[in-house]
Amino acid sequence: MFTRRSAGLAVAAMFVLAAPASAEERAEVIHWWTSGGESAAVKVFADQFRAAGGTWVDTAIAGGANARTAAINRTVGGDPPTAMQFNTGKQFDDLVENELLADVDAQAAAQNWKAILPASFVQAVTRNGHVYAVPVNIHGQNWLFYSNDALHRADVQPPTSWEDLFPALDKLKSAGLIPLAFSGQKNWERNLFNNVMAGRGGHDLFVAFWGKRDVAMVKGPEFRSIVETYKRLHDYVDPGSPGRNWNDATSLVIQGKAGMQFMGDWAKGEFTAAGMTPGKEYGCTVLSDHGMAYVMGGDVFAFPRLKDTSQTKAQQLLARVLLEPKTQIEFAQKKGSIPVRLDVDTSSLDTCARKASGWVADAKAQVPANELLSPPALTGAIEDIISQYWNDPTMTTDTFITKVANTLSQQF
Amino acid sequence: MSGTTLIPRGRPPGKLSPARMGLYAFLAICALFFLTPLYVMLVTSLKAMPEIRQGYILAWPSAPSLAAWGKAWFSACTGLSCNGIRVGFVNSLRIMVPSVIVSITVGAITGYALSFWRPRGAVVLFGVLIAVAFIPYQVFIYPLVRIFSHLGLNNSVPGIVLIHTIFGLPTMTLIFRNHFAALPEELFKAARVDGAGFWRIFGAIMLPMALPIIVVAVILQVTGIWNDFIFGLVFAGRANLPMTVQLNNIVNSTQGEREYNVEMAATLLTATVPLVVYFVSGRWFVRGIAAGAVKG
Amino acid sequence: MRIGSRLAAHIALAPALLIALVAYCGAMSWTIWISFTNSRMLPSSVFVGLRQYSSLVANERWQVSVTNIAIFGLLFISLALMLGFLLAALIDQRVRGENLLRSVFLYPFSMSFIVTGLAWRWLLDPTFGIEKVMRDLGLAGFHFDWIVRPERAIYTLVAAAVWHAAGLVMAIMLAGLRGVDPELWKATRVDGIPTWRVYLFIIVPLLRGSFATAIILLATSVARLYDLSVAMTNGGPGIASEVPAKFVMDHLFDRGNVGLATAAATTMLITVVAVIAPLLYWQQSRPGARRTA
Amino acid sequence: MSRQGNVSLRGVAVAYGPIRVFDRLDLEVAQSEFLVLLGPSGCGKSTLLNAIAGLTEIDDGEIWIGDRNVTWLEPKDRGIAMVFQSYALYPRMDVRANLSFGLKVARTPRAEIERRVRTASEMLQIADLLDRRPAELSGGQRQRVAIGRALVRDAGVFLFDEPLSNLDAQLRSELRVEIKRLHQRLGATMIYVTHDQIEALTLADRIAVMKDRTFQQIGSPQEIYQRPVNRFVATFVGSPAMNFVQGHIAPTTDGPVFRSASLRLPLPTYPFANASIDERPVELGIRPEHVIVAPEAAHAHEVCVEMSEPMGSDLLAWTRLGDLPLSVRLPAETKLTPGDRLRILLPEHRFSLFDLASGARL
Repeated sequence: MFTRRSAGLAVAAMFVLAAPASAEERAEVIHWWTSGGESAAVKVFADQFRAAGGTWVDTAIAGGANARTAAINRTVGGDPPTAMQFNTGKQFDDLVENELLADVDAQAAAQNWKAILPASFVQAVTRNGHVYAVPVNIHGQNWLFYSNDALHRADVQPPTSWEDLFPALDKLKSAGLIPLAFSGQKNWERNLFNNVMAGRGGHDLFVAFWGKRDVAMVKGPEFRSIVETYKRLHDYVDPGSPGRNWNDATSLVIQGKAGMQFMGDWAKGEFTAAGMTPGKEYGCTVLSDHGMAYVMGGDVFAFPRLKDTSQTKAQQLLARVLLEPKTQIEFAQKKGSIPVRLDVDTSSLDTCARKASGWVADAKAQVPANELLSPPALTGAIEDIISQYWNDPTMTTDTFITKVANTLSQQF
Repeated sequence: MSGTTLIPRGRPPGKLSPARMGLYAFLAICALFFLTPLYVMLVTSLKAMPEIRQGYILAWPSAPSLAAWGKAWFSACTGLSCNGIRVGFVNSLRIMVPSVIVSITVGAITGYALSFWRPRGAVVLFGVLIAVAFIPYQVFIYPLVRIFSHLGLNNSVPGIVLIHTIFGLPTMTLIFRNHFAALPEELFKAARVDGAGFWRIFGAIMLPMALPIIVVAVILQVTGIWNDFIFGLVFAGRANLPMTVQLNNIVNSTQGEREYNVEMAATLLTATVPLVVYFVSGRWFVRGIAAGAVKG
Repeated sequence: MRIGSRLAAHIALAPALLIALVAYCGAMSWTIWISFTNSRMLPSSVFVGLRQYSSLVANERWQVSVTNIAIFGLLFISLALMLGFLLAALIDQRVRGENLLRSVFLYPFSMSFIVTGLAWRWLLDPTFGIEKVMRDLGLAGFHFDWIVRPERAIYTLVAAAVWHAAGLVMAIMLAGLRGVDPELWKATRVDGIPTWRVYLFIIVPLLRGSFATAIILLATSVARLYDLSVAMTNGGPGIASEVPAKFVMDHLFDRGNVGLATAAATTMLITVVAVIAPLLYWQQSRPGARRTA
Repeated sequence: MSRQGNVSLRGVAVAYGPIRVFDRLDLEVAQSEFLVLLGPSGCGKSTLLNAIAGLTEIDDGEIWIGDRNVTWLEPKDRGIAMVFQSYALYPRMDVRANLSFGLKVARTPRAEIERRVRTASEMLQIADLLDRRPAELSGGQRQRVAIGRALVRDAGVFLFDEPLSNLDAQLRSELRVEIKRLHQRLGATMIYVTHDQIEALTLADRIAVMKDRTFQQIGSPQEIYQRPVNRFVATFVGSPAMNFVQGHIAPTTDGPVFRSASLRLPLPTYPFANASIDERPVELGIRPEHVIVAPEAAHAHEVCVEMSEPMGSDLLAWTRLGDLPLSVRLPAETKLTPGDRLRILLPEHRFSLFDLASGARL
């Protein structure tokens, strides 16, 4: 028998999607993939789910915080969606603690996740021995994109290490270009800091910072040099950078007004929209001092605990479909990410993604992203300090380090 | 008491003295200041993306095109579906019309009861209403979600109408109370001697006198409710999502590529309804305020 | 019989009372209660006393937010009042195209800041906004980069907010001006008082009701200031243009720090009540504030 | 609807919160009587009227109209009609609707409404205004409509709350006569609040003078005018105001004598309220029109004219008696120039003596 709510959903599904109202495996999915490219990507999931006999009811809400808020509100309010998107990491910790999520242990066992997914990602969705979410993709967060044209004009070779970077930036500057395209919003300021920390400090230092909150490390010389490197980058951004959207910064690279940009692999979407191909008009690389340190984040779907068994079935079906090889590769192509499954054929992806898929398979080349290591509250508090440091020319490195150390030792 | 005449002050229009030329010049500069953002939005919506990337925000488009408008209305992706922002248009109307009516009705009655009848505790109630007017309402969302789901009001048009009533109440009560408080109390006494009771006085005497202020209330509420995004998202339910949710999906994507021309077109399209209400009722708006909203 | 009318008044107030009790007071007490717990993304019931408040007070971003809202509130309210009143007074001089001008000044109020904020950011952006336009016009030394300067960014928010609200003030003032007794104008003209003095010393005091309504409306939007800060500067550069409502929102939703967010919200609530309660009390205790049967 | 009209206030008390407005007021108004509540603004007269109307809640005591205790009745059930200072016409209704609103509320049959509206509008000469809105009427017309609205109620008691204060002088006297005529014609009880002593004196059967929320004196206009019970009533009623001289009263063998710096007036026949007269500071009052000009009289006082004001019907001379200012009312045709001297008599039976400390009449 239908509850009134599910009847309502069925009506909604008919109106919105004109899809057959199969009560059996209908899944309402809340996610924040709303732009054209993202939309094409999520369509892969929907199509595959439909092909497997389910009905995908799409609830797209732009802005991660908006979508998560809506999903959590509904879950707590007793009207959960079938599945909801999170960033891989600690965003759903509280839901697990409050026993609001269903585990997907069976699925993980059936598909043998330990063998096919990066270990850090399996760990990122596991709480107390149970698996609570399905990772669907990997986004590299510390790419350096550069305009071949701009570099050529400034007579610069693409940098391959942090040592190379500064001379290259100087040359770009003297050529009258914006050396580093930057979007001065808090999260990108933090992301740039993470890029420096991963690139110069490597995996252990990165984890010591965000994961272990190692105050002693923060007060040490290595961290100080990272902080100084970060601040040094400020000399190479243009005065218009504060407040700029990331895609406007990318746009500067696309037009050849700026030389390079540190950004996650989603920036490829902007290049693609402008008709550019990686390896041709623009290049991509990851700078790292200690072997490869590829910062990996991504997206997962979590499944609220439900009373309705037909919905539980839909959840199981969806969980399976999301990780199927065909789904994985098609989704990654559209999204600009890389498949979370290590055993799929990545030859159809672009050059940047192909580069990355090698690192993804190599545990030593990886750094878990910020979100995997620290709860949002801590991330946010640190982000405020980073942003202040970046923007306030009077704030000394000592002050910064003291503030960071204090915040890390607080309770979150 | 009624029939506020709206006669402009000052000298009749004559020949242009230097002072008047200065006046017109100043007004023109102000108008320019007010119109610039609209102009930027308009020309951006008529440009293609490569031209926008050039960064000449004030330049007239080299090849003006309504493509972005078409895309915004018909085919922009807002998630899995790519049907533009028109999807939520009807929903927005379905939410707005009853919300405007109910919130204004409750606000008018509350303002009336508080101004003339002053039952015990009225000050406290009014104080709470004013305090709420100053608090960011997002703060209330979480507990209200819990309350609403207990009451089974989640995800329904009545639910979202109630939400708009709840959050419109402070402002609506305030303007109606101020309006009624500015009316002579003797009018109310006369009606009581004539034997009219609470509802009769409201319906036969006060409400007809409040017509202009009702227009003001309608304008304020239409704008507020039409532009609301967060309440619609959280309380309306996915079958009733308003247009602004689609707009937000086009505008607010975190990692997706952005099409500013489509965003601007979508914004202008979304703003059409309140804009039309403004331009049509601008005269009434001023008159409505003149009739007493400002007194008290 | 008398009970009848009083009953009707109470019945009429029942919806408002219910809303106030359940929605407002309920939600507010919940908020206050949660601010004493260690709630993160979801509310918890672990009581931690004033811990959230002590970390709030120590929080630099909160301090900046409070300073900012004070600066913003003061400047925004006074500038919006001044510009709105000036526009109203000028429009009132029998200008041609009054209807059009009025609509032009009023239209910003109908638009949400989600995207108008972006248009503003572009205009103020030193690389392709007004600064660039002026330089392209030959003013090579023209400098206008307030939006990217931490100590100036808050003023650009004021500018955009004034743009948004001045039209509303204008409408309120215009209505007030047209309620002024025509005899008064004749009198001042006979007395030969300069127009600006008439406006400043006679009209402004006459319109104190209009000013009060405008100030209340503007003040509520100051306390709730959120969208504008998000759309224009996102609180930046750094934390230079952060505001309290944004602090609450970010910690409530994005950062999953409900405890700290509710502590901030409670602090805002207490501030508002502390300002309003004496005002209401004063208004109520004035002679003439009568209770009718 | 009851047409009984005697009104009785019994120990009425009104309080706003902790502030006592009235404490135990008693008042009896007889059937068909015209009672004026007279006093300066803020003396509580309007509040009292509102209490009678049922528009203000009373905290203690009882109000009776006719043989009914109306203390807890709604205004409409008290058998009263009321006219307000600001007219309080319903702005969105035309005159006809204004007049008939109360009757409609009371579900009076249509024909009866029609009849009463016609009668009232003819009586007040507003029949040709029935289709106009209040905004289209002059002040005088508005007040006529307001009175008409009270008329149609066919009430036993009419309450007027300063109905003429917003009108200019000419309209005021015109309507004053109109109200008086209505009273005679209808025979209804009327309670009329004003701060204008002329209205009070011309209209009232009885005047209740109020100050500081208490009755100072209740009596016929004659009594109020001739024998004010205290200095306040004496000053408030009468225009131009009564003359006052400060001095002492002392019992002598020839009877009581009033003495001031420049005056010595024996008071052999003054009707003292209290038989035993002891020496005390007093004020002696005499109205300008009670001063007698007597050029031939033996014991006359001589006064010096400082200024004269022709009032049309008579002439007011501002004079000095020694160093005391004294106004004297004279026939209009009297010719006076400043500096003229007049011989006057101060008739003892016109005196009012007030205790200097308490202001009470002796």
